[in-house]
Formats: sequence, C-alpha cells, structure tokens
Amino acid sequence: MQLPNHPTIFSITEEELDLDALLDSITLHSTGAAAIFTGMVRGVTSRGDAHETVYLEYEAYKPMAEAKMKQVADEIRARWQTIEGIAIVQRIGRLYPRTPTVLIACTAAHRDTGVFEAARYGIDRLKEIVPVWKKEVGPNGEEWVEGDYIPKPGE
Amino acid sequence: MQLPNHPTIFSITEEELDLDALLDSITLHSTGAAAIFTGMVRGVTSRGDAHETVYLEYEAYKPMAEAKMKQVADEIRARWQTIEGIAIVQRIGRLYPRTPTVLIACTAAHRDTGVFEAARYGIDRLKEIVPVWKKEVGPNGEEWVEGDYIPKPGE
Amino acid sequence: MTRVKVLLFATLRERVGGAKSIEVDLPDGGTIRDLKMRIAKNIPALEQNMKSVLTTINREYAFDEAILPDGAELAMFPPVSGG
Amino acid sequence: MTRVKVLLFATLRERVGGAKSIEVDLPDGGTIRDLKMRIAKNIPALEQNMKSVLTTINREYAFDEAILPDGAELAMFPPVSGG
Repeated sequence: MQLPNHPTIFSITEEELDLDALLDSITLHSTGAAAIFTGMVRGVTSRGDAHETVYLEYEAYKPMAEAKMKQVADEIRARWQTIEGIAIVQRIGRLYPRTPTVLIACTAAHRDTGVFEAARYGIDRLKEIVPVWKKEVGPNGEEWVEGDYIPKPGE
Repeated sequence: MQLPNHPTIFSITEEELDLDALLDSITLHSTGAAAIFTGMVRGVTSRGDAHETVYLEYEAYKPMAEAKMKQVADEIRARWQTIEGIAIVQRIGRLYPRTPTVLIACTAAHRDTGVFEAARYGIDRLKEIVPVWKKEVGPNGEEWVEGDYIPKPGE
Repeated sequence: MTRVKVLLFATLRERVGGAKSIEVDLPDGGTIRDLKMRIAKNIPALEQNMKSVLTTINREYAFDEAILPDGAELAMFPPVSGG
Repeated sequence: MTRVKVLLFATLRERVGGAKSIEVDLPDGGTIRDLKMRIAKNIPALEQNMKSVLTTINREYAFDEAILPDGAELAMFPPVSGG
C-alpha cells in the first residue's frame, strides 16, 4: 500500500535522535498531523520491582533489526492506509537517564485517521519483534532486561 | 493533581517549534515515555472541499490562549494522573506548508498509562477552547477558517 | 452609562478595518446580550457577526445573561480554529 | 557434516565470554532442534539458554522443525527488549 512518495525511515543508530529532522523527513505537502512516540531511559522506576538505573547498554542485531522495522512499517501501512510517512529509529550504545532511546512517528493528512493508533501499534510491535536488547546497570550491579514475546511463524 | 516537580509548558509563539528542547523540558528522571502530537500546514487538502494552500496566517488572543492552554493541561492531569510533564505550544504568524504549527506533548513513566490518549485529548481540546484563528491564503484568494465548537459555561 | 472597550479578533477585526478594539456606551448593569444588541445597532459591519460570536469576560467564556463587571476585559471572536 | 556459524546476542554472547559467534558441526539436513541440542551438549555455558532462545535463519524467526539451508545466516538470542 506504500505510495511511491510515502517515505519510510528506519534505522539503528548510535547518534542522538533529532526529532525535528525526523519529522521533517516524513512530512509531505499533504501532511497535516503527526503522532510521535519516544521512549526514554528512566533513572528511577516505581512500578513493579522498584529500582534505580545508572545507564542502559543497548545492543542490536542491526541488519535484522532494520528489516523488522521495515516490516513494522509495512504492517502499519496495511492497517492504516491513510498513513503518509513513517519513521522508526532505535538508538543503541550506552544511554543515560532522560535520554530518548527510540522513536516511532507517523504522519497523515488529518489527526483522526489513525496517526495515534499507528504510532502506538508501532512501538508495541517494535518491542515484540525487533531484535534489540538492553542491559540495565544500576547502583548494585547489572542485569539484562528480558522480553517475554515469542514471535510466531511468519513474524 | 499537579505534583510540584511536574512541569507544564504552554505558550503562543512566533518562533519555530523545537521538539527536542520541548521534550527535554518535560522529561523527568522517572519518565520513560512521551506521546507528541504536531499539526502542520497542509499545502494540499483532499478531504471535503479539496483545495490548495499558499500559507496560513495565525492570530491569537494571547493572554487568554495561554490561560486556556493551562486549563487544557489541568484537564489532562485530572483525567490521567500518571502524566508527568505537559507541553502545549501554538505557533502564530504566517506559516507555509510543511511547517509544524502546534505541539502537544505528554510524558509518563510508561507508555500504557495514558500518554497517547492524553495527547489526543489535548489537541482536541485546544481546537475547541483555545482562542487562536487562522486565515487560509490560497491561489484564488483568502478565507478565515471557522471552528464549530461553542464553549459551554465553565469552559 | 458606561463606556466599555471590546477586543476583536479574526473576522470581526477585519470587518472593522483592522481595529483591535471598539468602544460602546452601555447602561450600567448591562449584560452580554445588551452589548451584542448595541454593537449590532451601532456598527452595521458587525451586525451579522453578533449572531454567532463568542464573548469573553476577563478571558473566560461568557454568555448572554452575564452582567458586565466594571473594568472587565471584554473580547469577541468567532469559534476558534487554531491547531 | 557441515560446520555452521551462529551469531549470538545479549545474554548468550555474555555467556561465552563476549564471542560474537560460535561454530558447530552438524549432520547435513539438520534442523533448528538439532542445532540447539548440539549446542546444549557441546557448550555447557549455553545449555540453559537453549530452552528459551529465539533462533533466526537469514534474519527471519525460525522454529524447531526448520531445516538449516546451506550458507544461511543463523542467529540466536533471548526475547527482545528494545525500546
């Protein structure tokens, strides 16, 4: 469903996220709305097992991660055919509290045709199928964060 | 419900929006997720009365607009008590296609406690009660865009 | 009689040649409805607008029955269209 | 017998002292299940991981019955945790 001029940006990067540039790169002449999700490193976590974080160390299986980001974008376009541009970026390396680590942005002509739902779907799917991992380093040691999603055949 | 360290940013400005700076200003040590909505000037509109836009001229009743933005933020906090930071910014003046004109950003510890819904609520409310107007200038003349929401007592 | 100043925005401002405000004389204790009627009568360019205009007193939306307080900041404008 | 190379990530990589990949000899026509059993037997540090590990063939998730194609890019890692 991707029209030839509908941009899809996806990357694994060690660079700082530049929201303005990413948004610009998925804004068309017909675009009137964007929903952007970003995740950041929490320095303190209260929910569940409360703890402090000194930094997170992100690692990716880069070529597969970028292919799976492309797949997430394709899934978004199949579900919300109004979406114009999609950007999916995961930053890796050593990242400290308050740093944005991941971005999913979706643009469309209007705000009521799925941009919010598409961005939400995008971050949920990224956390299920895009091969990226993080090790949490806290005041008392380090621990790999383990996901709990088992991809199904065809994912 | 606003905790003392929970930032609320609201402004009417003629300056370019700086998403990275705005996001940083509402990111706490406990923040792990942000949902950001931006609206842009559409150069071409297909839905409804299809037309082209050369530029939009925005005007605001500035002190009231900022007070109503604060009210929108208070309404968000009353509905989603998990929200940590809120930024609401409307750019005014002459704005050309592809330019971001408005931003609503909400942060929280986690993505599943209302950030998307809060940002969506924020832009919907802004378009109902914040006194800002735009005049559309097209190839064949200009026309004020008229809203259709009539505020109720207490709004 | 009191002279009240009313801020205008968007279409209303354009209708009066770009003036940011107008001034109207009203009997003391007048309401928003009185104000609108007086403007419709005194300023023909704004007569049509008085049917759908939004009115504010001290930056809060105000309705026909509201009495205009002394020294209040008054404004009139069409339904908002920002974003 | 064929020698296959398997990329490792996250916990798996740490278990083998940071090695980015391991190599294992397998009978021709072996499956993902055969590969996991061989690793569990030959590399004790990874035995526990073989129960919950995800496996990919040419950057697509692959499951126990899948036969390993010649020259495929193979990888193993825990459930993902990015974002």
